[in-house]
Amino acid sequence: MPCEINLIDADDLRLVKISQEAQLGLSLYEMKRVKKYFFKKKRNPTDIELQSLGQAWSEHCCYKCSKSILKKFIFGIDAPQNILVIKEDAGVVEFDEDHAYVVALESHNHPSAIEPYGGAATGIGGIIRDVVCMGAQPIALIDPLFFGPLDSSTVPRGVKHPRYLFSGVVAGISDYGNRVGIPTVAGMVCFDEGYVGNCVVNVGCVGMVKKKHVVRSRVKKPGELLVLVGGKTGRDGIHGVTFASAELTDSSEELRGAVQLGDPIAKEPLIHACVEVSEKGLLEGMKDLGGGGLSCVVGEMALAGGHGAEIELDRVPLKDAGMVPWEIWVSESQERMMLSVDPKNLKEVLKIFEDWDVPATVIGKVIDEKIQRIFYAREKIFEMDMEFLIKGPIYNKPFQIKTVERKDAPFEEPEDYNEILLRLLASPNTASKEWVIRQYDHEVRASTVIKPLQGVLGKNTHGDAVVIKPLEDSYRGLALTAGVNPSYTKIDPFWGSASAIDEVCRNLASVGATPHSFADCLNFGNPEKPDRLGELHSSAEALGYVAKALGTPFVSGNVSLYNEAPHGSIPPTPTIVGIGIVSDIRQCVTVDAKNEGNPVYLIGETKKEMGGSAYLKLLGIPSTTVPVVDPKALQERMGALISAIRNGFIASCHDVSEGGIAVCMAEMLIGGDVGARVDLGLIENMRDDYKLFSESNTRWIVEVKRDLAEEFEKAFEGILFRIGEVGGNTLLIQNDDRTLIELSVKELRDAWSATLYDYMG
Amino acid sequence: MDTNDIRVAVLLIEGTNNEQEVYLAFKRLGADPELLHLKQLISKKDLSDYQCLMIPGGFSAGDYVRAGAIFAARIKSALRKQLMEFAENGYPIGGICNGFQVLVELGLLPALESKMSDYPQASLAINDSARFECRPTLLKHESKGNCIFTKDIPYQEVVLMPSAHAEGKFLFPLEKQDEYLQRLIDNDQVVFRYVDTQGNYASYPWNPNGSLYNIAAICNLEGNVFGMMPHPERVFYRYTHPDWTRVYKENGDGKAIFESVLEYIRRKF
Amino acid sequence: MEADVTISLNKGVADPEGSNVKKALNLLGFEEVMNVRTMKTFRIDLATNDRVKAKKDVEEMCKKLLANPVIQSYQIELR
Amino acid sequence: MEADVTISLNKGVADPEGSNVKKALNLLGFEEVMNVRTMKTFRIDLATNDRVKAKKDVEEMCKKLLANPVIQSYQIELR
Ligand SMILES: Nc1ncnc2c1ncn2[C@@H]1O[C@H](COP(=O)(O)OP(=O)(O)O)[C@@H](O)[C@H]1O
Ligand SMILES: [Mg+2]
Repeated sequence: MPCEINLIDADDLRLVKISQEAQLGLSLYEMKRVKKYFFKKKRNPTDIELQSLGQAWSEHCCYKCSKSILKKFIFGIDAPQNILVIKEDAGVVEFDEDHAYVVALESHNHPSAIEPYGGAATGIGGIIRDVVCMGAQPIALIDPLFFGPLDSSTVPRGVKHPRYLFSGVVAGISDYGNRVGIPTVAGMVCFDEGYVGNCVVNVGCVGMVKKKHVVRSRVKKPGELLVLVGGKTGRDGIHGVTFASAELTDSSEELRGAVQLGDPIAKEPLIHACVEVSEKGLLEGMKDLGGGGLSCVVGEMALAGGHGAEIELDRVPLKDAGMVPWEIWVSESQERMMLSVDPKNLKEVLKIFEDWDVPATVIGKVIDEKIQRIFYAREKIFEMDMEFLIKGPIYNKPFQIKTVERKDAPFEEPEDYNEILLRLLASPNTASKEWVIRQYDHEVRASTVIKPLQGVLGKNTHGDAVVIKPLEDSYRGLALTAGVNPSYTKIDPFWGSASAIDEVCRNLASVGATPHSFADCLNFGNPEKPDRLGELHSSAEALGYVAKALGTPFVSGNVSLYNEAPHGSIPPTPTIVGIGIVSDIRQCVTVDAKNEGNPVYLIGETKKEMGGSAYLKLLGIPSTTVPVVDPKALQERMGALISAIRNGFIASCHDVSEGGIAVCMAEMLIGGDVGARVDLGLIENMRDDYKLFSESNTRWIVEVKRDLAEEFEKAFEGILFRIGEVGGNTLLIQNDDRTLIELSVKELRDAWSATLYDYMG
Repeated sequence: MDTNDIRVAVLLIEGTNNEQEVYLAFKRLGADPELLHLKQLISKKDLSDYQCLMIPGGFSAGDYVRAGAIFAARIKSALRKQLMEFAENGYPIGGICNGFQVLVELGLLPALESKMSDYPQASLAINDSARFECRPTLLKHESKGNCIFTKDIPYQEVVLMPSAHAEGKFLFPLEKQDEYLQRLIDNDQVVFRYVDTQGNYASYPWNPNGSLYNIAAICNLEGNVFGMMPHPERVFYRYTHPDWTRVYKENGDGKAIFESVLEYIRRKF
Repeated sequence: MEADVTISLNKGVADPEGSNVKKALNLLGFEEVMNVRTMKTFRIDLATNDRVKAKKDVEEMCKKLLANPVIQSYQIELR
Repeated sequence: MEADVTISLNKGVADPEGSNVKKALNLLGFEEVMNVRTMKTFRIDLATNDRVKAKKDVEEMCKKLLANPVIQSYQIELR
């Protein structure tokens, strides 16, 4: 039975101790607030009430440190395509007249750092549930990943080697994603010193739903039944959210309850059953059980509907008979969903779940008063006001904004650019990610029409964005990509974050897609430290600045703070997922160069912006001139490029990103298995190495169909340079008469292809 | 019979996840496919009401134990007789990827001596790379006319169909390997073999799993039971070919598989 | 009663998982690792105390599901 | 010398493979199967005859690669 905890008589010291011992994760201030509440009620709380508050008031659940910042910058970008954005577990956005797509993005950093395989797999499981609970069929997964360098010689105590983490995370995602039959189509992998102590594992999912079948994450009216469906409840994952809302220490491994293994085969029929009941219109509301388990889902669903709930906790099916009530209440066992069902539909709902062999149990009902009550063995063990329980505290903590003085250290131009280009191509951040991509089934569901690897069969290169054709009888497509460059955000959180938006937009435009919505996952350090919170503030401000100017909304996202170990914080990591719309997938283009004789153009302006560039990192030269973003130029150039693609002028297209023009050209040729001659003489007032390797935003290289070149030039408004032609089997880059690069396509490919296989086997 | 009367059972259990694509392939060609959970087939439906049985890809029962093993064991314990009859009457049974693994575990393939062996005669073992491999594969068609699922594909033609599996290495028992392989060839049971872009039998990555004799697909003696590791349903249209932006094709290479089997049923029944 | 069923690969059958682990161990500096083979054990909890029946049933389970004789053999230990 | 390293899941950690196998065995008519847990064994061939060193090295291998103490425990047997 639950026990009473003496809070009313506790002094401050005792309050802190209670919070620690029960792993509530509540501060003294928060404990005092709880004490006051129960003092007024003239009684002490039970353990289950306290645990429930610990869950509800965690950063993970109530965004207490970040909410005011998000509200100021990220939320509320109006756009006609918004259907249900920010409010629910996933964003719902118009796809066409009848359909909407659903997006969710989350972090699973802490569990993955401790147990990479199970942590990443359950991350995928969780994000799929977020999409399913809107009534949608998941159609694609995205996995931006960040680790320490693969060649780290030593790692601090209690930390796992980046190679171990990388291989475990990829195995976890592939085993789970492949088994549930949702293609993992896009993502990124980034290696940086800053992630040695804390890896970052973000997972995103996109789904499709008929507009009329969208299900809300809330109850509708009193009398509805709360039906728990899916797996049994066990001791796994107790205190996951409080764990995710604190720094990792070298003894974090002991918090083992927080880590679990997922069961994709329980999930797969669960998806079918949930999608079926929602398509049949049998649900009033549906929400997944994620962080905080039952304790969060029941309260949030009820309060969102403006009501309360009564639960009979002994009805919850258990894996482990010895569980005490509070453990049942906060357990984060995987593969569970909560449905709110009108009693008249109950029979049919239960029948559908039975047909899919998925357990479903009524565990409570919706009541009129805004109160949450729990009974266990007929006894009332919990009674709290909803508003108090769910609406946690909101803080405006002090923050400090970093000022960046933009300057470059002077240095001599190197002699041999061939060697530098080969080393850039082979560096783990630029090199081929084939080792990862092929371990994921990126084609299941048979609707991946533009794939992550592109080119001549057997000779592929990276695509910029993937395109899915989600509907059987429409050629309309959904383009997906992810990006952020922590080398930039580390130096300049504002322009670094702005660049992330520029990058995902460039990637989308490269295939011919118009950016339509963004999801963000803001991974930062400890918000109680003013400089860390300042990074979050700058980053959010920049994201909002660019997105608002483009008129493209953030539709969902997640904040992951406390990504910090004793040796320091991760670099600011605002991961952005970009979703674009393609009106007809048959017009899409890919990165790989196509035909000899086609002219090559550079779109956009190359500037002396070397801060955080792969080139200067390779040479070890400091610089703070992180590329800036001009949203207006971005908007205009994208528009022109996309219409050129739709008009069929373009044979191949790649955005210029890490490694600048040189790497961009190399990647196009590696996939096309053909050479090119390029002259950068048209770019003015700049050193050769800056021309080759500057990472200025808002640029693309396009190969134009030879006989359409004139029309293309006429139609393209904006900054455009004709820099060369496809042909031969080497990459030749000149600056007027000086040869900067001359390398065979085979040399480029050999340098680019092997790195991850060499490290990972 | 008419195409729109041809009933195709697409069989699934938990973890099967390519059923929708296979269903659509038949639907698009005008046939009458139906998604059927094994539970339904055991308790409510009758296999003899269908003219074709397809076992699609995925990870049935999580592929725990061995890929396809649990699905096969469950089919065998409940439907062995019906299945034998179905095959004996000449109705086509096709398995793709996980479905191929199921047919091998069931003993319906390669079935060198009889319609259905009591124990598996072959195995689809873990890929040599020990990794899941999702990649385009090129297949040379080597059926001299026995296989009813590939009638529309010319002998020796090279087609592209993607592979996506962790357990696809076709193996015979070591001590019988040469003998079994020879019989497989003599019986015209080898349907597709992995090749490179030149059409040569090549090793990894063209042979994505290390299969004996580069085997990608086989059929039984009569040619009406067919299993393949690569996924024809994923290249039904040209737009899901990996290189469709470079190479023009009227149709996806996989379409011919579904057309062939429907054509056979139309003629024979 | 409990039965441990251990599934191992037949002699001569390649063990890619084992070779991968060997490679990884060598890379980590354990150069003395010459070879790694993998085996899998199912620990089965049986609601019976009849050893003879248990043994017979577990044999059946191996034949019906747990092992594919083409590449695997099994060993049963009752405990 | 040879070492067998057996990796099992810690108590309380769900074993999806085990539970799916149990379900399958029940469906196949083996109703007396109450529970299945899975374990994995690596049989490691070592180019050394020094028991003490072997034991120490294999411990290291478990810690660095083969087992994750958060959810797994290991058992080493030298043979
Ligand atoms: N972890 C991953 N999962 C899936 N796809 C990935 C992953 N990492 C990289 N990719 C894919 O590899 C390609 C190249 O990635 P990246 O170099 O980050 O591209 P870009 O610079 O255009 O954003 C993209 O198609 C991306 O989706
Ligand atoms: Mg790009």
